[in-house]
Amino acid sequence: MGAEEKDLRDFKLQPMKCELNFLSKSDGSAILSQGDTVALVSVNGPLDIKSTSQSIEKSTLEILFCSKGGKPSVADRYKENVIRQTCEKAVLGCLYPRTGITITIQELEDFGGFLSCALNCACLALLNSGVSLRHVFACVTCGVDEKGEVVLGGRGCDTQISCVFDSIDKTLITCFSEGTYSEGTYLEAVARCRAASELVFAFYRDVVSKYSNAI
Amino acid sequence: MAEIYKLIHPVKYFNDYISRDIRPDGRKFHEQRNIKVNVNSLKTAEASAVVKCGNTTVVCGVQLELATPKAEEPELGFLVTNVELTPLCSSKYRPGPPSDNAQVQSYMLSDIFSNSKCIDLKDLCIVPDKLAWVVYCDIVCLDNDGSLVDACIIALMASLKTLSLPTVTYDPETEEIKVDPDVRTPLKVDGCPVATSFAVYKLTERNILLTDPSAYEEEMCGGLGAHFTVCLNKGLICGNHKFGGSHLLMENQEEVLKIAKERANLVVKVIDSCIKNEKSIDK
Amino acid sequence: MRDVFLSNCEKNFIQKIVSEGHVSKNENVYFYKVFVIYLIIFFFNIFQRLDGRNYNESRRLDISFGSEYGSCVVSLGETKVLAQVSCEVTQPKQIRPNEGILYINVEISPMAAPQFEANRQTDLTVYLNRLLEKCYKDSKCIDLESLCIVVEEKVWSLRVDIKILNHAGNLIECASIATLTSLAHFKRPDVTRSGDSVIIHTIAEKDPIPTVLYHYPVCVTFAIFGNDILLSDPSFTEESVCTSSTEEGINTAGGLLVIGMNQYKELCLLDLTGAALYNSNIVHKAIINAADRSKTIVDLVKKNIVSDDTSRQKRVKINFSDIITEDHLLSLSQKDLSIRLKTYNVDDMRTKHENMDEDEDIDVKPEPSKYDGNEVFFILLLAVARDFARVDYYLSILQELCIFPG
Amino acid sequence: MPLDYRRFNGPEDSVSYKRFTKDYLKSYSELYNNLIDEKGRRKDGRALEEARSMCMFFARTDMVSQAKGSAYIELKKTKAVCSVFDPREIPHQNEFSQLGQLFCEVKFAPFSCPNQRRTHAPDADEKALSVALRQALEPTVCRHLFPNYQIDVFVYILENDGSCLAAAINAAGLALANAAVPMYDIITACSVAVIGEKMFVDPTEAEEHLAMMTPEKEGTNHGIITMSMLSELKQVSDFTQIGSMDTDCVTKAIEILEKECENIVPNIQKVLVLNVVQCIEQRKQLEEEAKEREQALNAKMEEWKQLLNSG
Amino acid sequence: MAGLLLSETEKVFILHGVQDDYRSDGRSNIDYRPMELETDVVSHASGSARLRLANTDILVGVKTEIDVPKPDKPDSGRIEFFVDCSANATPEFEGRGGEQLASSISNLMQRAYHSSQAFNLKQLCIFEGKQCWKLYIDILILECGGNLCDAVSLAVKAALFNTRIPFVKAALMDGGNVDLQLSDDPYDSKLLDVGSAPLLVTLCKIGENCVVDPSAEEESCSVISLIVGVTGNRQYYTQEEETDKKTMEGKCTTIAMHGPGSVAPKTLKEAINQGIIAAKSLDEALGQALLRERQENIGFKKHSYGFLK
Repeated sequence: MGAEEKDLRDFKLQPMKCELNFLSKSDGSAILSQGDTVALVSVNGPLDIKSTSQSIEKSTLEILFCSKGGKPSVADRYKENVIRQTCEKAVLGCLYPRTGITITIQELEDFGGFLSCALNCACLALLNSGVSLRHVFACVTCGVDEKGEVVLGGRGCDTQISCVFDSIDKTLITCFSEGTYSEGTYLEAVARCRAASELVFAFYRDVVSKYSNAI
Repeated sequence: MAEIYKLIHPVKYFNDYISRDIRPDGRKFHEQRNIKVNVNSLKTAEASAVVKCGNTTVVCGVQLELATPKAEEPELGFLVTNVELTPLCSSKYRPGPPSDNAQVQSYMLSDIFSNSKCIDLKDLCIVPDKLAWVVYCDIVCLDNDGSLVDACIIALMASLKTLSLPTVTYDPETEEIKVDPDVRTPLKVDGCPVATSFAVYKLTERNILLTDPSAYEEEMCGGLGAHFTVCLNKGLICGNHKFGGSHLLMENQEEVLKIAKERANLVVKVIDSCIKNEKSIDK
Repeated sequence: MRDVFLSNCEKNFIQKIVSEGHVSKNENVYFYKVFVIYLIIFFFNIFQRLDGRNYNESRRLDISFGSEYGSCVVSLGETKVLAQVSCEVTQPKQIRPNEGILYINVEISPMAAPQFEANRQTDLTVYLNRLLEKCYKDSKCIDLESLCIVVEEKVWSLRVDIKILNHAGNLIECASIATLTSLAHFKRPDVTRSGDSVIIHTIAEKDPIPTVLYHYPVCVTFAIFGNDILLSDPSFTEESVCTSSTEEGINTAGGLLVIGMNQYKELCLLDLTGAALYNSNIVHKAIINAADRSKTIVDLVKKNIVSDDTSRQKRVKINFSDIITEDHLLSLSQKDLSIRLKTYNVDDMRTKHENMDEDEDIDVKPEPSKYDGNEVFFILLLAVARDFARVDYYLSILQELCIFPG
Repeated sequence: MPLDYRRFNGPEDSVSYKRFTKDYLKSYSELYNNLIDEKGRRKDGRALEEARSMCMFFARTDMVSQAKGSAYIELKKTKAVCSVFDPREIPHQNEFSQLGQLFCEVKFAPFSCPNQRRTHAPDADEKALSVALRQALEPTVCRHLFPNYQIDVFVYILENDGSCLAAAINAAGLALANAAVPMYDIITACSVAVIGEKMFVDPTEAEEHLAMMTPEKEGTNHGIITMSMLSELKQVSDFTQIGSMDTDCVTKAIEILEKECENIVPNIQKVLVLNVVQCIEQRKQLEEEAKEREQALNAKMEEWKQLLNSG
Repeated sequence: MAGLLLSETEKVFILHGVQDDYRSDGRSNIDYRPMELETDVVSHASGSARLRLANTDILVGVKTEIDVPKPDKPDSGRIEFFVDCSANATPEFEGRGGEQLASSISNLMQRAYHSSQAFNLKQLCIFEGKQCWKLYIDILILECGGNLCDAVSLAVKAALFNTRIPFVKAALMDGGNVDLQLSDDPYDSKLLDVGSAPLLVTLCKIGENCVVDPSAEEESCSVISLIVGVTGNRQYYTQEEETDKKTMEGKCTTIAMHGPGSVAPKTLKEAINQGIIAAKSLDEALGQALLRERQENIGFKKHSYGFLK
């Protein structure tokens, strides 16, 4: 673990800013900025949904991704799928059978790493909504610069590797990447992301404790 | 009997197999299914390939069209890939516009493909700002029995490797276009990305990796995109995707990369020998 | 989850506070059960609306800009709307070969409120879209001819995407301010023509060009109560009360009135429902009110854009992350506030506060407002309010309270 | 046309390069001469009334593992896949329907046609083929056996080299049989292209294209006829004609098609028999394996019993 | 038809009637019910017609537009059919109920008009490869009383007969563009040659025989019907006595089957013959009616009736 600790000192995540309960009408909402990238997520549920999409075993997650500039695209569906699969793992859906939980993501600013920001924001919004969770999750993005070095945050890098870890075992739930990189880089990136996820979890704790103090 | 058991207790049925170190179709955990490739079997397409990985069958057809390039990128041609999940390949799909699932698969495919940079879009431009090739690659799934992205990438690469472009003469004065389909230049393909999927199944205390999962195994391991897909092009990773599903441990990852590498080499060999065969028959 | 419905009791209650000057003792008994409501009726003399506003008072209007030109979030109280203008070069319409195209698209996602479904057009969406089109397209406030690049071949097409983030009443006004702000804020890339070809310059190459607006129209909404009372900037509850009819038929005299007006006090749009249809006096009254309101809104919009422009010139980074504020987070508990007293100042409060401290059970806590320092919030937690047995006690305290203000 | 945002789209103004080749537009007579040589043989060596059923016919069942029944048919270059799924309740229907329903869909692969790219959205052609396929299949399926249920039949044409409706019907008939849907009779179909006095049985795409074109001489017959038959019952289940031809010509075509439809039957039968044989063999093998396992188990039981008894 | 229930004996009665070529309403097997036809009913359209056959009421409007010809057929115009089965025709069309029927009718019409021997698209050409006329044929079904195909084809032919296309002079400019010159006189227009346009005849198989123009009762006795499209004869549509007396034989332009049943090949052949005979008499009657109507129009003596005027 020694090496990892050193890494922690060497790398800093982009500044994060968050506000919970940003929207009054949603059951839970959060707005999160990571660097210049800003996402807004609202969570509603569990609530009544169409009988065709109901499941008797668990609640159905409905994810809606709204890009800033209007027109829907195939890439939006992909992002929805990433968020759905990740949240599905985290939400204790079996507590709410035959219901739906709607998560709506609104893109506000995208300066790279939006999906990672949206995932963290979704996690905070889920926390805010009071839906029971198995664990929380944190998404960290690493970039690979021209020299082949792994950089946390990775703004402006062509090659980016993003990993989502859970809060209990710190195991990998989701990962996705852009660009090409070698095997060693990949393993290093995953390790660094894993170390950095601690920071994100600490941030979560901070936000939530502030929020609960306020109430 | 076995089928009824599978219907009533799908999870238990699966568990029974896995805990005895074998998969329901008789494979070992790291065994992949047979790959069959057949190129240029469709004459209406410019290039085509039929790929079977076990039961999973996909057909890729390439068509060429001409268009003016985008104003923002006047030196680039177009390469459009789409995955079509026809209703006939599984009862899960209904006719109509592509489902969310099909869109995710399409996106993953084009993402892997563009990340691997195996085709330079500049090669597809004929006259900058005036004329460029549009390469439509439609990948049709005829039978979806898991690891669809793997099969799609193989089909796409096999057909692109056989694709050749007709010569085009463009007269800038009259804007007249002439195409001679008899004189062709093959398309430059740099490398060959190969995807390998692994399903992660969490058996108490043990995470099991299943290479090249079938549709049933995928479903048992968390469904849509929950399996781990690694894509390698010339030894470099050009995409890995895993969305939700069971957790993946660190020590599994090295194992995964090793298997993926072996498979990548194997697939490249299969494609190359298939194309060679086809050419020798042609002669 | 489908629409949120108001109970008849709630409807009647809001009707009463707005339309009647006082409530007789007998009627008090009618509302006795819902303690909070009872309270409000008791306090009717000192405020006029549920959230403590005057008839004519609007909620606080906030405009913040994003990093790109033409993107802004407008919040009117808790109602929040995101607007984004984008542009692309297209072929013009055949009948208008020398004009650009303006396209307005409104989307209401489940984010706005849980009752909305994803990817589904509701009547509200269509209505809102049409109103905005009337207000901004049909009023010819945009110089569409300036958007033309090559006649019959290339024009700019502007697309305004309106996303409702939070629906807490008066969407129309909020969305229209957002549309106006984003259009006024938007700048399109510069274009030069050389022979046949058209070169589009990036923002870095050449300074972008702002859109020409001849005038600044804004939709102002009023809720009509009891045939002659106009509430400007109605909240969600007020809107749903005035547009629905109750069993007793009390509410035939309600309705919404939308007036589109520019800063020169010229009328651009009139949308009448309910009472406004047959009561011309109320429309006149509303128009006079709207004139003032639209002037202030337009001034605010202009001021905001100018200040944004100057800070942009100073190369200050402007980003939506500025919306996130720490103090906002700390004052979160106020968000569920249901009652606000108007004519109180802190000194009065303090005396009373000591009074209250004597009884620990009473959970009335004063805190500085995030809106305005001089005003005071009362948080009445419903949990305590449900304690019916203590009603009389509360009343006595509150009675004392209302003697104080002048 | 609004942009399809569920797919990746190419540029809107793209056109097939074939439009710019030299021989894009050929005259009628040139095309005609291309089809037939001096000896009256067709380009692929067939005689006029010779169908591809004899030598260039390939069919198999159990093509799609996920479907209840499936079939693949190849007529030289024309390739069609068909799969049939389990009956399911008719969606969005309030009334009870006494007879089961067939839902048929014929779809062309985007790359199936030589000259232009097919759009993804169903065009009029595909819709018409779907209707014709349903018309052809309805009389042969025992629909009274599954009231209020519908069977989905999907046909996908990978490559179109003429007679695609006939190929679709043949494939669907095989797939239905493979899915064990009760039927009255084997269904077969064939088409003929008429150009003047000549009748091209089982035409290729080029022949079909010419038959649809306007002949140079006024009043000559031209057109395409497709007919599907229940051969044992001697019933025509679907008949579609397009073009322009007189009665004699139609009558003659009917006779040719009747004969040809019967010629295909043995081919279909062969495939079905093969399918049944395979099934039986598979079953046998499974049974044997089960028996072995049982024996092994019994042996083990015996062992345990002995162990138990002994101590 | 929903709500129509016939007992077995009623069905037998109808069947026997058909066998003896004497149907329950007194017609023979190839007789049509009386029709009502008027042309030029919609002033905005280039040509229009309204037809009423028993309870079936159809309005057809023809619109012309200048378009670019298809690249593979540079010298022909284009024709497109749109059928609108609105819910006020019959309650069954409510929602999306009429959509399938509408598309099958428009498809059938498209196929019937495909051959150049049925309708010559070359007369719509303005400048080869560059400009041509495109005809939009909008078919509105006002009331549905059975036998739609026949009625639609009659109405379409009448509307096309009534269609006037303005004279246009085309000249090639440099740059490959075509300059169009339209005459100022709106009456300076030409008529279309529609004599050979096809008519559709629906033959309903009842027992061993086929009948044309079935009533609702007869329709419910039959499981299969055959639709035959037959080209018309130009002679019926011109006043001038053609010297060439050669009677043109009606040709099949399209044949389709409709209904869940099947037929024997022999019946099929007979039905096609029967259809051609029926179409010929129908064509003759239509031609006479249209010529008479045109005559009246020229003399301003036209007595117009119907609800649309």
